[in-house]
Amino acid sequence: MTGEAIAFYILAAVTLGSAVVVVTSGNIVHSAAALVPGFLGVTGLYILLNAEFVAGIQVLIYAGAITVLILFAIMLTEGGTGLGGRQRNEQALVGATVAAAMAVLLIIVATRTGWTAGGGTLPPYTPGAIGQSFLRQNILVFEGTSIVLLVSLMGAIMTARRED
Amino acid sequence: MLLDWGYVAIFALVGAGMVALPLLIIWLISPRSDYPQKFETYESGVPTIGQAWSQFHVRYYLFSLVFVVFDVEIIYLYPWAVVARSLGAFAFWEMLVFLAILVLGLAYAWRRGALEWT
Amino acid sequence: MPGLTHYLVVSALLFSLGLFAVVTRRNTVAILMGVELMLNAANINLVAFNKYAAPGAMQGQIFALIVITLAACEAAVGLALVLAAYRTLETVYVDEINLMKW
Amino acid sequence: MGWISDVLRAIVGTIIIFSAVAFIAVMFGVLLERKISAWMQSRLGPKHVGPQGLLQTLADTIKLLQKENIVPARADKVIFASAVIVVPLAALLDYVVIPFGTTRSGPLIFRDLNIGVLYFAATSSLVVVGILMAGWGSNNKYALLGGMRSAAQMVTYEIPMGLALVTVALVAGSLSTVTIVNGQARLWYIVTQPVAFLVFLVAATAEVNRVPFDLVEAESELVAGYFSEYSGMRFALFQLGEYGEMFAMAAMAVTLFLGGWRGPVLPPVVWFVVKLYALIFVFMWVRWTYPRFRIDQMLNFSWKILIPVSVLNLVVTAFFAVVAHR
Repeated sequence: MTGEAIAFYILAAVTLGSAVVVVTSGNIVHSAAALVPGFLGVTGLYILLNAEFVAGIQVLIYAGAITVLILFAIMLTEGGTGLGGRQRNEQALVGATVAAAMAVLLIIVATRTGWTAGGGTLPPYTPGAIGQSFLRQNILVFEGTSIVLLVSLMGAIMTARRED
Repeated sequence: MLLDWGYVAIFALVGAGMVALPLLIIWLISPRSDYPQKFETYESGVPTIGQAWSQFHVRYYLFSLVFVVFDVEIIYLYPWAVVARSLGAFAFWEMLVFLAILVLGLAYAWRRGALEWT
Repeated sequence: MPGLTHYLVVSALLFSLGLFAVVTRRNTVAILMGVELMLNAANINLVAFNKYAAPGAMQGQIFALIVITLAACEAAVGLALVLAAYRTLETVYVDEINLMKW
Repeated sequence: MGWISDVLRAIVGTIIIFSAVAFIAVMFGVLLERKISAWMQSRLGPKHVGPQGLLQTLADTIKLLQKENIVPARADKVIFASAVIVVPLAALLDYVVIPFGTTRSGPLIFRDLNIGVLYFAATSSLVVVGILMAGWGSNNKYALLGGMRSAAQMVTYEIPMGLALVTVALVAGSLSTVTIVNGQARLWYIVTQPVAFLVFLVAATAEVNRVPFDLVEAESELVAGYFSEYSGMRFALFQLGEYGEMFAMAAMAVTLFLGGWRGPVLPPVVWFVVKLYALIFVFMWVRWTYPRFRIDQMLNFSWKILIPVSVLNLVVTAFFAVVAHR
């Protein structure tokens, strides 16, 4: 077993373990806190896939920003006041079945398909290469993102503000 | 590159161990004496009323919302900053459009009072 | 050496866990957390395919960045909706937000 | 077996950096703070433990080690206990990308990452989560209020800090900290980027919750903010996190704007330490000079002054670096 394989299994275990806590915990704040190791595990997987820039962004946005946003939203709605409440609806059994079926289906597809392996050597995925790709080939996506950001900012402010 | 991050991973693991070490030490050597007042929530000596976990004002959310949008904006600036000089004027104008749209967003948030602590 | 399939299996499991949260959770914020897990699973796929199927291109990583952006927007707007719903209906539980059923 | 030597080097490097930060930076920093505050207020400060009170913080730490470990009965035990690891660890992770000096065999840095500056921004953003966990886990009204304010303040000032980092990355054309320091061989970036430097310094002050941005742990209203409930060694670990973060911010400012280890005559590491402590002195000087901001003033200052100014600064810099350069 190589170091990469060991790292992969540890990171996969961390990611999936925290995801299980996120999904099953009866305490919503515990769920939100468990998101952080989950996101960090995914970050590790990105690094194993040589995508270090994406990994940095994952920590900055997911672990640093979205988690804070979610925690704020929890504090703003119920805080810990609703901790005693029932967290799961009556569909738990059906939901578990559906999710398990989905997992089985996806795993079958993933393992049975003969994925074509790309040829060539792996280029270094530096921030510079990402920037080149963004500004040369994906310029429309790049500008489109800013519009999406603007629209969601406006929409979210309008929705969250008190009408008074 | 993986070697770099292997180092970082060891840094994080050993670091977590070193941060946890003093906690282990106090668990071993600290004195223990139980009386209920000691485990009361500290509220300047007055008996605690109710839970601390309560609802907060929506203004916290408004700020974190604008923050998330701008934080996402900045992740696009990093790769741009690295290559801007080699790409020349074109990259500059592209980024100007990008920034202008986001400044519009800031202006909107300002105008709508999302940046007021009321 | 972990190959493409390993990453796909991890991502499939993560996606299913997210799906389970979305289907069974009552709290809207928890549902949004499930959605975030699903988006993360999709991102693992994108980056893994980038490395193993088309190493020369950057498209997978670019797309992962876009997905992260959209996830942030989705969280911002979604949680704003949760707050708005909480303000008018005083609940965050999806099965109690049922005014439209009438 | 090449990997064993790599692992050993990593472990030894980690232990050296952690000990250096804990003992030299943080313990000495706390003492320095007390001495400087005393000097500014015409007092003597700690004087009895060791020569000129030099061992005061060490004695305090030993005292804290013997204190009882109190977890409030109403606290959320898991979150309460994990926050105390998250905050100092996230602060100390910053040190991975800081080049302390240079030797014949290359720069003295734990690891020169390709995405160095981004890594710094990412790890310091993790502190916020730890603080929110500490505030919520304590189940204390002061702690939760302090934690919420802290989080609001830190996320707000992450934006101008990120913009300042981007500006430097643009000038240097790289995110690697070593390349950035090498780019300052002729001219320190503080000369060409004074605005970005000021923005970074102000944002750093806010990120570490120091005066004038200490409304999140204002003694007179919130006891100690998010770590009100933490006592004994856990309190010391939060102090380690705060001071560690402050030194990391100062070290990053030295790296980005003050030429890092560069300087004539003296050895590089000495130059680095001199510049670092000069900036630390500025932080302390500010602390004992300015009154505290109100929360609306603090937020307005970032959103309505710092962010527009740093966006403008970025555009002007980009114009001169990219367009006018040709």
